[in-house]
Amino acid sequence: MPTIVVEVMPKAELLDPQGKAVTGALSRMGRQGYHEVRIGKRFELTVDHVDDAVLAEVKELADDVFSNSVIEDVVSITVLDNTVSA
Amino acid sequence: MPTIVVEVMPKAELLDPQGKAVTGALSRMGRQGYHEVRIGKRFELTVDHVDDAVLAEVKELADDVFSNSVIEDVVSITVLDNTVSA
Amino acid sequence: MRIGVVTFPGSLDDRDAQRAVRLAGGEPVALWHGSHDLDGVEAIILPGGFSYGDYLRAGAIASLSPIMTEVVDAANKGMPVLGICNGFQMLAEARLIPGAHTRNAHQQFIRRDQRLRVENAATDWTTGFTQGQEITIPLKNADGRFIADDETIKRIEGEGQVAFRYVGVNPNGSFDDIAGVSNERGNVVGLMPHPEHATEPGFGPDTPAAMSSGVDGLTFFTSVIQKALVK
Amino acid sequence: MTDTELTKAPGSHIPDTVANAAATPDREQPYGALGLKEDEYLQIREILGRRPTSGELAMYSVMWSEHCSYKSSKMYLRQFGQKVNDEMKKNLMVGMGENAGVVDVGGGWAVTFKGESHNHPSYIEPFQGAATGVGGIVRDIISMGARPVAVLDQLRFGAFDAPDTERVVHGVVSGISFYANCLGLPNIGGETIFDPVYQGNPLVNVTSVGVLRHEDLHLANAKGAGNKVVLFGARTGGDGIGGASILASDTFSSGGPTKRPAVQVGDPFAEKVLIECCLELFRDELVEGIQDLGAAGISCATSELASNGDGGMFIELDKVLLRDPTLTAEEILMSESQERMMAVVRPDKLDAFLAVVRKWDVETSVLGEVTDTGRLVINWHGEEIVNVEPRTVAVDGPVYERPVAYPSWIDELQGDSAAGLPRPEEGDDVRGQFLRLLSSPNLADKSWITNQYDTYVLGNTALSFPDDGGMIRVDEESGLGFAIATDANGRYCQLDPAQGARLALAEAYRNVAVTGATPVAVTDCLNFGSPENPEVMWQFSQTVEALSDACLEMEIPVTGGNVSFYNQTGTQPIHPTPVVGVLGVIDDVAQRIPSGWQDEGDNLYLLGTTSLELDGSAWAGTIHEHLGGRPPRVSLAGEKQLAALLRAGASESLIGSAHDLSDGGLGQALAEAVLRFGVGARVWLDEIVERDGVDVATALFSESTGRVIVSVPREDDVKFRGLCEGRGYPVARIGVTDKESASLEVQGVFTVGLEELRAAHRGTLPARFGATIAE
Ligand SMILES: Nc1ncnc2c1ncn2[C@@H]1O[C@H](COP(=O)(O)OP(=O)(O)O)[C@@H](O)[C@H]1O
Ligand SMILES: [Mg+2]
Repeated sequence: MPTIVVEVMPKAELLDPQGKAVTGALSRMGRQGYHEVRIGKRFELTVDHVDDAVLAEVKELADDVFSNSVIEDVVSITVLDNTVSA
Repeated sequence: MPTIVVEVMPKAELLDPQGKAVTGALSRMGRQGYHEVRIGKRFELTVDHVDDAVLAEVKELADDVFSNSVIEDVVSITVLDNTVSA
Repeated sequence: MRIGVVTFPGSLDDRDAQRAVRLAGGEPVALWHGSHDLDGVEAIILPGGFSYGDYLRAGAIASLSPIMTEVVDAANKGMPVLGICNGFQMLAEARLIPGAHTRNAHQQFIRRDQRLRVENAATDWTTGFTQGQEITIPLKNADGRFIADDETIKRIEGEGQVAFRYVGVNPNGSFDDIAGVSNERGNVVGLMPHPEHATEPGFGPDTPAAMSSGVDGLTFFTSVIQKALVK
Repeated sequence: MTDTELTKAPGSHIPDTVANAAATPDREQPYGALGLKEDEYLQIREILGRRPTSGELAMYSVMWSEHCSYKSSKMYLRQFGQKVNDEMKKNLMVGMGENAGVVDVGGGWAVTFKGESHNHPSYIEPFQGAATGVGGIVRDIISMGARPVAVLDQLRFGAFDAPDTERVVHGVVSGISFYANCLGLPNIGGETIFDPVYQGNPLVNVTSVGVLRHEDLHLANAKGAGNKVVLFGARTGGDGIGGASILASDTFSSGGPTKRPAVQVGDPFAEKVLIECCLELFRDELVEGIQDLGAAGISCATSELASNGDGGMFIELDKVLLRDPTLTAEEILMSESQERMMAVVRPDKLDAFLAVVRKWDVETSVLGEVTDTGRLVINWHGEEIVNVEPRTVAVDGPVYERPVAYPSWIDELQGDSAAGLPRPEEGDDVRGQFLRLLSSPNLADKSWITNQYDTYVLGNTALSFPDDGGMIRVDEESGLGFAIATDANGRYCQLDPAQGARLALAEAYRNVAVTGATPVAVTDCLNFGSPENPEVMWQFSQTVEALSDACLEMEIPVTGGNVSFYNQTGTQPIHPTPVVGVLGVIDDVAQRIPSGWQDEGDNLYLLGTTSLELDGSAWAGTIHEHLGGRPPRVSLAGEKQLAALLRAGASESLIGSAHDLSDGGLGQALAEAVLRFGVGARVWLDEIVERDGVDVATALFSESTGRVIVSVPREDDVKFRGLCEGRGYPVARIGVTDKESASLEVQGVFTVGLEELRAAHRGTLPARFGATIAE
């Protein structure tokens, strides 16, 4: 069955405490050159089939369910080639 | 500055309670055709520059820090075109 | 006995662990995450809390702290180490004990007075219990679900590394109702419930005898102290 | 024009300087979009003798908002400071007006406590709204020099069955759980109410309590010219820009996205580190004055610190560390990014200060210094963008005497008493109604919520839910501690706001008294509709007048509080909801009294008398969907007497348990006391029915005040009766505890087994919001 991947990131202008904690950890570990780490979510939806209607619905779900538009942005929606396992 | 994206998913054979809850929510909302939702993480690292050494280091960090191999898999490491904002 | 309690940024039950050590007759020593100095302690407690907000994975960032290099080293040489809740998660992230923790199966933070069965009364932290003894210890966590692959589970079950098991209710979906695990040698023990919160009459879990009178947790600390005395 | 246009439009990133403002007096400014009225804008121009710069306009607009300036409530709130006698001042180290009041509890210890609302953000984004609500009130407590030691949450949601309620409940509860648990603060009490009046406007109030040694007291003032002004904690970002003003000055019924402010995102880990860092700074005496950043961010902190100190301050705003480098000066002034503090530090202590802050990995920047110019001057890359007298921003904002009108509907509402509603007579009917009440959303067990809160952390929690009050040990040596309870009954307040306020105080007072503690101080969180509605303003004025009078009569001072207006859906205001918190002191927490019995064969006594008082009751609401009439009467002197009696009983250890009667009356209190430890009881109502002249249903469901059930061990019986008689408080023996029976038996009326009681009480919330694994 095909998989649709929805990716959600915290809004750039808002605090991302997770990313901040990881950025701090990298610098304490002496890893140079990482300016910022931001952490978002990756949703993998296994669906019956993919067509425009399904994609439109996923888009709607991405905005309403998978992300919270007050604090997050949906950055991408892609269809995974279902022959390749993720 | 370029951005490297690391994506981590819970191991397929493990229960992903968060994903399960979302799957349940979709079916309660009457959305058909979603067999499974799994939720992982997307890391965006803003770095000075990208070269093989940097990518090798990111690979190492992805395995040791960004994921825990007991429960998670690193599913991809990609470089974002830095002219396009994510 | 001098017992170190490590404070990480975001540690919460560190002073409670110190108090428990004191109530058990030991001398608590505050240790700092950013240092490499164990200050000559004879045992170490990694306390509960949300170190670094538990933002990456519970216990993950703390397990990379400078002091953890020393803790891992000392543990491998046989020093008793107790990881409570977040400390348990750090032990797993540092690979001192097998397995890992994920979000509670029901997705919520849960606080309850939890019945446990002591499955191994031979570790450094459990000798004061009898095998199979049932105790009540407060539990409070969001990422308390202990998991490991089948092979690991089989191994730790077989080798007696399952130190505690949930009784009655499995509060977080942990595999095999596992509440606490030790390393092979039995000096490193991690568990989700908080023994330090069942050490002082009046501030512990309720018992049939009186409210807040449960002190089953005290035995963790007296066990390790007793063992040091015998040595 | 929206607020972003204001800050980005004229001249984009080139800030509007003071010189520019003087040179272009006629430039149009979007004061309206910022929530300022025309006369307020003109007043600003008059104060400055020119038009404000856009930075100044940003500052005035947030600071003169209802939320920050208390412009509609100020003239009423004065009563709390005026109606005090010497007895009330005796233990007050810091009164109203500071971040939080401070009460001397003896032994060199002090306790500071305060409640605050985060209602509107919690509707938009329940999780973050509630979480940052915890964060904000906790910073108030830290800024007094105290270690926060507990929180309580008062929650009011829409109708239990309404579809949106689940979203709000899940978000709010997990937000509070997440933030407070992550801070390591035990949650020790609160309230949870469901009522359609809160549907589009839930109330999320959070109370926090802190403990300090007398010498650690810190105040928010900037004294000593030359002292450094330091901003530390989280970086400044685009969170909640304009939130303070837009949120608190208007309703957002269906007002489209333009009124949707960016909410703040909380980072409890950053706050936890900030707490430890501040406590170390206090311990090492490295700060002269300190202020938390909440609503109105840097605008508020700079202008308040300066006004409370020597009056002058110079700030270089471009030194602020940013999360988002594109923020404009105006946005930085208004940003409500969380987890930030501002301190005033002596130059010779700056290095030591910075060392502590570095130890905790807290980011810091020195923004400027205290001056003796009497002006707050803010520069942006060398150009002066603000030059104001700080008092005009922070203290001397507009004060309104809003029109007040007696509600047109209230006489009719009060005339519609519940006394005429049919009351059950047959045992089975009584039983049925008793169980319906016990399982009704408002009276059902709240452990679905409270199981998500840590109570153990810090190791000093002597009492928490489901007991009537929370109790925390302050001093491990002596056992000295405090108790706290918060209460409000919006239904009573809707019927009669003055009486509702007295009842809220009486109930919180009684809830503290039943723990064995002595009530000593009061905080409040006053949640109301729009102050521009004269009927709401009447409710508000009635509330404050009655509450301040009642506090004077009970001789406990109001040490601080919070006002939240504009709580309404469309034009429909919420019921007036003044949450009253009472703080008590107990010499040794070992003397605490739980709310249920644990032992066999204890005698059960009902203190106080019962009359037909069902107006506004849970019974009327649940069984008859009725709200009307007059709320119960209350004798404040009687409540004092009752509290003194309980204290005397506690100090002689005569009392096994004590549980106050409130919503749901005696029936509910008995059920809760049985369920507390799962120990049954046999109860008889004959004496009450006869002595008080009431029927059985009234005896069980009436909400008459001044009543408490206590359990007394047999051996203390004579002493206890003697105590009651000596003090002349009405008492009746109504039953005996009975472990064997495993039931609550009301003789001649009904019997309910423990399991059925438990199922009725505990099943309601999980059935609606999802099962939890606990039980
Ligand atoms: N949201 C909440 N947070 C914490 N405690 C709560 C909350 N809601 C209810 N409680 C607790 O549950 C118990 C019962 O609440 P309630 O019936 O309102 O008490 P009371 O009638 O004594 O004021 C109390 O201990 C109260 O503190
Ligand atoms: Mg009560």
